Amino acid sequence: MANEPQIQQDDEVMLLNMGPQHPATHGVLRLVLALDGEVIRECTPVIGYLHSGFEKTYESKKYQQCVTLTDRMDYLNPLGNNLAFALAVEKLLGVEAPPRAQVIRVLLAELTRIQSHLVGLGSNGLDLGASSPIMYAFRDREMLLDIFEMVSGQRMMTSYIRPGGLAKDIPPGFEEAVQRFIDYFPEKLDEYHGLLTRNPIWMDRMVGVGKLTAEQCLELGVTGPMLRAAGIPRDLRKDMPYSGYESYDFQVVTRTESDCYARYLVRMDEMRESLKIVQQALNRIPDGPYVLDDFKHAYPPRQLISDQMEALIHHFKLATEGYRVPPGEVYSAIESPRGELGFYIVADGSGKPYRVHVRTPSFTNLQCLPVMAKGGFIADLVNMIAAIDPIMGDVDR
Amino acid sequence: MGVEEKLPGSLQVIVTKLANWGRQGAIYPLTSGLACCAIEMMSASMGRYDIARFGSEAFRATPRQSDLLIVSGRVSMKMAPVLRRLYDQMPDPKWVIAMGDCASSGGVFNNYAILQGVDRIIPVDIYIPGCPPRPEMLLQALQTLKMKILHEGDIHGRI
Amino acid sequence: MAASEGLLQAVAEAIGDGLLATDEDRAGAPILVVERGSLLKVCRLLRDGEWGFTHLSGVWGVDYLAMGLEPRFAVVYYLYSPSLRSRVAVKVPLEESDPVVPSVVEIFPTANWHERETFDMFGIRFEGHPNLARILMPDDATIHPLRKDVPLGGEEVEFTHNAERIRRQRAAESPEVSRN
Amino acid sequence: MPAQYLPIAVLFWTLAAFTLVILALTRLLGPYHPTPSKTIPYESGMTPLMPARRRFHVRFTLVAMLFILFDIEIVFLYPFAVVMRQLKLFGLVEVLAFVLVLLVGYFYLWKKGAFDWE
Repeated sequence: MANEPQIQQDDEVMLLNMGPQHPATHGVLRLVLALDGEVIRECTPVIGYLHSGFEKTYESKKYQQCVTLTDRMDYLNPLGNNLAFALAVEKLLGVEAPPRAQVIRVLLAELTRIQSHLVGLGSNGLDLGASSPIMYAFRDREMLLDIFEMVSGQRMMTSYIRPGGLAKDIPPGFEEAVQRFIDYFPEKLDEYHGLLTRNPIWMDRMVGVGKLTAEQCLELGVTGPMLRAAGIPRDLRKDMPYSGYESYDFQVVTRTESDCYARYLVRMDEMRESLKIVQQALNRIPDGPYVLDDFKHAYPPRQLISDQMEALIHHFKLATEGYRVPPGEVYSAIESPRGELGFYIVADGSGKPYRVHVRTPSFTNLQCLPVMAKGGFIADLVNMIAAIDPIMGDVDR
Repeated sequence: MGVEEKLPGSLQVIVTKLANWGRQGAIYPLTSGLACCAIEMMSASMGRYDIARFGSEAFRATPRQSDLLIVSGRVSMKMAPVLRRLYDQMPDPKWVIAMGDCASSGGVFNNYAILQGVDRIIPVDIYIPGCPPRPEMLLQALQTLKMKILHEGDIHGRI
Repeated sequence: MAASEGLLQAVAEAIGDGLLATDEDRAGAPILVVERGSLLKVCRLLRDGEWGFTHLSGVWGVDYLAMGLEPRFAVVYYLYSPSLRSRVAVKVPLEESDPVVPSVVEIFPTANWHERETFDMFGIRFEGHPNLARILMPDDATIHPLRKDVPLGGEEVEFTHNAERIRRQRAAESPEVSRN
Repeated sequence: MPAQYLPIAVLFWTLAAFTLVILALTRLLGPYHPTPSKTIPYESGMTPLMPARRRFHVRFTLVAMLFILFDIEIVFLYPFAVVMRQLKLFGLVEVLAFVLVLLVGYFYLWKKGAFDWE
């Protein structure tokens, strides 16, 4: 098979599958390892075990139906995926979401980033045998899932951010719930620091493991926390701001050692920065419409349909054939918890996208695993995978 | 399956009931998270929903030690033979829960890449709707499975 | 984008008639439609030139069959310049008869898996790629799914009116699933 | 004389009986349907690329032997520790001689390079 590492078959090397079903591969990733005792000579990732034909399915769905598909790609960053798709379609339509929607989008995208890092941190600890961090991480994550459920009715697959604005307005009690989380979370972060950061076993297993030089990261097109851990302050929220990010003040967290420990610390500090953004966003949620109210892109509210003929026509058009997007193509990317998440959409003027390609961060970041793993031990391979934090739905699309 | 086959007449019914009662006490699931439902499966085994109350918190890494295969996520065509092999490598008695729409029927993905329902390749005991199903639904599925095991008849179907 | 005027002239000088057309995508990034012979030269120019397009976001293909555009396939390269904070796209139109394009793995090593995925999805071959094999589809797959002439696949959905027929068909085709 | 060793015999026989009974029970009562696909070795869901029975580097056996050697040494120290008070100076000298002998072996191994892994 083309995927087996091409090495000469001397008796010293053993080929082993760290296969699709493995507790430490964060999903259905398969690694074909050429082992010399415990040292990894060659590590070849084989992916595709969760290939779900997203890009082909997009082509047969209307624009508003595609939103529900975007949730299922990077299932730890549903709102981020919705936001990336919504921004791309809005650029095609040449419209902007109303200010209220933009602020709420930033707020929810940052909460999703915290939630995604919590799962990444928890499973990183679980991979290395520390089974308590994941318990604490999921306890805090449940509070975030309650907020998402309050906003959209669904814990994970929210489909809440749609082209043109939001699905519904935020319910009463949303601000208090977010404020409660903002006051509650920083001390929990310190709890994680106390639990893990200075823990001798944790440092022995993480410091100096999976080193990548900055040039290797740039060459392999790595983006996100892994690149920032190599000392390169590249963050799309700062470089190419979208949805109003330029008006929030937050730091781009970087380290220089570029090993697993640095990536862990970057993710921990990023959660603190996200919390600052959430606080600023919460303080400035403006009033006004939560969606473009020309009803060409979003369903008009229920009560308007009964008494306004025009709203009824819009509703009927949207329900049957969806809104038409003028022909053209666009590539717009956001900063997902794993890196640059970009949607490339070609529109042919009909109600369905002609071609949607998603540039996902995990797919590209996973390419540096063979470079990192060569010469290391199997035990270190486990926490290199956790440091890349790949989501297989993101990789295999 | 096992001791029940070897015993004569009415004694077999009693022993089967006893065996069923023993088997449903602690069902060890296999750690095989496929996609989004796996994250909800993890939430179900964490503090808030706590699958440990039903004896299933020990997610075994290998099929050799697990009794229950929770198919949590969409099964792609590339993953189908692997899943069948995992199911075969589990010792008897074994059960399967198809968690979520994608495992039960292909769900949102009616296309070339996804197996339209995992019951095409392995016999499924419990189907859970939802995308992803809430952790409580997974716990209720576990309860239903326990009821099913309790009333599982011996090979002569006398329960 | 301020950079685009200087950029277009420089590229036009560098490859002359290799630059077939220029366009712009809805986010304002210029699109250079380039003939495949001068692709590598353009990529090197963009990367090492004064604009510093050092980050290749990705490589993917587009099949224009249903849109009726003449050169059926196109391979799209999106480059990003951290210093200018702007993007540029390079598009290489390919005939259906020989969808082959030189591989840019030497210039941008990140393109390795992207090109394998484009080959897997479209059947576009990349000359000089170290290990051009399928990456997402099963290895014994024969179709290139993202081509417009390949159907979406999947099955007819069962409703009350056709459930009976479909179940009979399926029972006939696939045997009962054995427990062991 | 044999009465003194009775407890050891009882211990040995109960252990042997206990294991044999367990093995017999599982063999008799447990369901046993070895289908071909069930008996192939488990390798994360894939068919194994290479048979697991392979020749390994000698250093693995070396480490195992050295471990057993020094582990038995520690086991002998346990009974000594129990009666250390009664044995007074004589016991101490005795055990030091014992440890010294093993220490010589330890340094010999160290110099021969048995401990460095590459």
